[in-house]
Amino acid sequence: MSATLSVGVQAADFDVGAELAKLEPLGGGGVASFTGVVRGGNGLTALELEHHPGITETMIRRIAEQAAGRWPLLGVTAIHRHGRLAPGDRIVLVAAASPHRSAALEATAFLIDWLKTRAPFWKKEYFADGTSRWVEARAADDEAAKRWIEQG
Amino acid sequence: MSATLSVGVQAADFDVGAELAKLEPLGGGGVASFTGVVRGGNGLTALELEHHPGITETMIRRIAEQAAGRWPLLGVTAIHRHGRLAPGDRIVLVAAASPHRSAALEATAFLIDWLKTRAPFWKKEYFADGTSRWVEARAADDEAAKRWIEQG
Amino acid sequence: MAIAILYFASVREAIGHSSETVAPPPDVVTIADLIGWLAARGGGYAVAFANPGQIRAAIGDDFAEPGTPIAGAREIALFPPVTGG
Amino acid sequence: MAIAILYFASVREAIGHSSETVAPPPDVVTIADLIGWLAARGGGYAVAFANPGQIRAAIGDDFAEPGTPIAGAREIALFPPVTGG
Repeated sequence: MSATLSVGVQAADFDVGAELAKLEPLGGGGVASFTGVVRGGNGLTALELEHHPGITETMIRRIAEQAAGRWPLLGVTAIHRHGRLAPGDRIVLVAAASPHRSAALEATAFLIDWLKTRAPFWKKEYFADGTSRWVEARAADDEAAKRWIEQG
Repeated sequence: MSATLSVGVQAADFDVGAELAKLEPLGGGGVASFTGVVRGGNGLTALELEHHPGITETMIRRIAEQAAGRWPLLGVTAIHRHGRLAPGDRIVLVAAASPHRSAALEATAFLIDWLKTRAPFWKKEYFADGTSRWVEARAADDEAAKRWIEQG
Repeated sequence: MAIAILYFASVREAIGHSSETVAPPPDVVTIADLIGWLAARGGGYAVAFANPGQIRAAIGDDFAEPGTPIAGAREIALFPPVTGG
Repeated sequence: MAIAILYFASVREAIGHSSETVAPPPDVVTIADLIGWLAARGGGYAVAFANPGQIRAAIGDDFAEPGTPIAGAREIALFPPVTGG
């Protein structure tokens, strides 16, 4: 099965409905998606995402290709924003079209686990009290991504 | 965690982007979704879905409540169309918002498995050669839905 | 006792209409009795209910078993097994 | 040998700029050598590379190990471990 890949790392917001509408006509019968939104709390006022222009998109494309090789997918979309985002802003969209609903959902879970834990981004959190800090890699999230590798 | 439920059985199409946008601001950080599209092939020209006005929506609401009790969800949307649909038409949308991406994705998988196999609909297929037939319950799909009950 | 009966899918098609009001005699106590009584009308009814084990029922908005009493029911639905969406 | 060096995140902040062109001497053979050579400049560089084990690198678009030779590299990126999106 040959999958249409659509990968992007961009500052601008994305249109979830428009992105999913591109996957719906691929003939699969089902499109799964996951949209990430910047979470507030603890006085967070902004999140800044830094990326490596060459590496980040290349790596995301490589993982999307991996998903398309592992599951019978007709299309994969992965869009991640960079730059300064506020709580409530959309930050990431992953979607997969497949004739099998479990394949579409599992590929979406695989991709979002990888994007949230392994994708080449650096995140800085800004707080209402004027402080800021670089987020460190989280071991628990690493585990979630590792599950998929061990199954591979 | 109290979840906002949105359930509908309708003839009209739905706006996936607009429906997901209602779940994004609930503070969960993540929204998973599954959109079903009528699949063509074998000369299928139309699919007609019949439902019981009282029972179908009541049952879908009950399963959405069950999902909200089983996973930490902030919102659940389940919209199913009835009437005559053509290949390529959207037929069902399930979505869940949660602070945990695995909860959102698992609840979406649970709901779509149930909707595709157990929801009170009757489907008739119309073919290009003028024939038509009522679809029979499928054992394989029953198994997918049963998994969730056994885990419960 | 007047009861509204709703028919769905292949049952509706065999019978030729989607609803009617019936007044079954007192010896029609359960859903299974009702199906048997309707089948005895012959024609489309006999076709629709040729295999009573394949007929499902609901009283109001709740699914009912063959042995469920119909006393007090105002609306009963009869249909083949649901097939999912 | 002129190499473009890109700095990201906390490394960039400590050094004070996001890129520069350097010409390391011939005894700077590997990524680890490069990091040591930059750290020896002191100031923000010493801060950025105080813990070399926590520095990751890429040559062009590919991740590189501390022992990877830098010969022929035109662009090298130095950064802390990535944290996901």
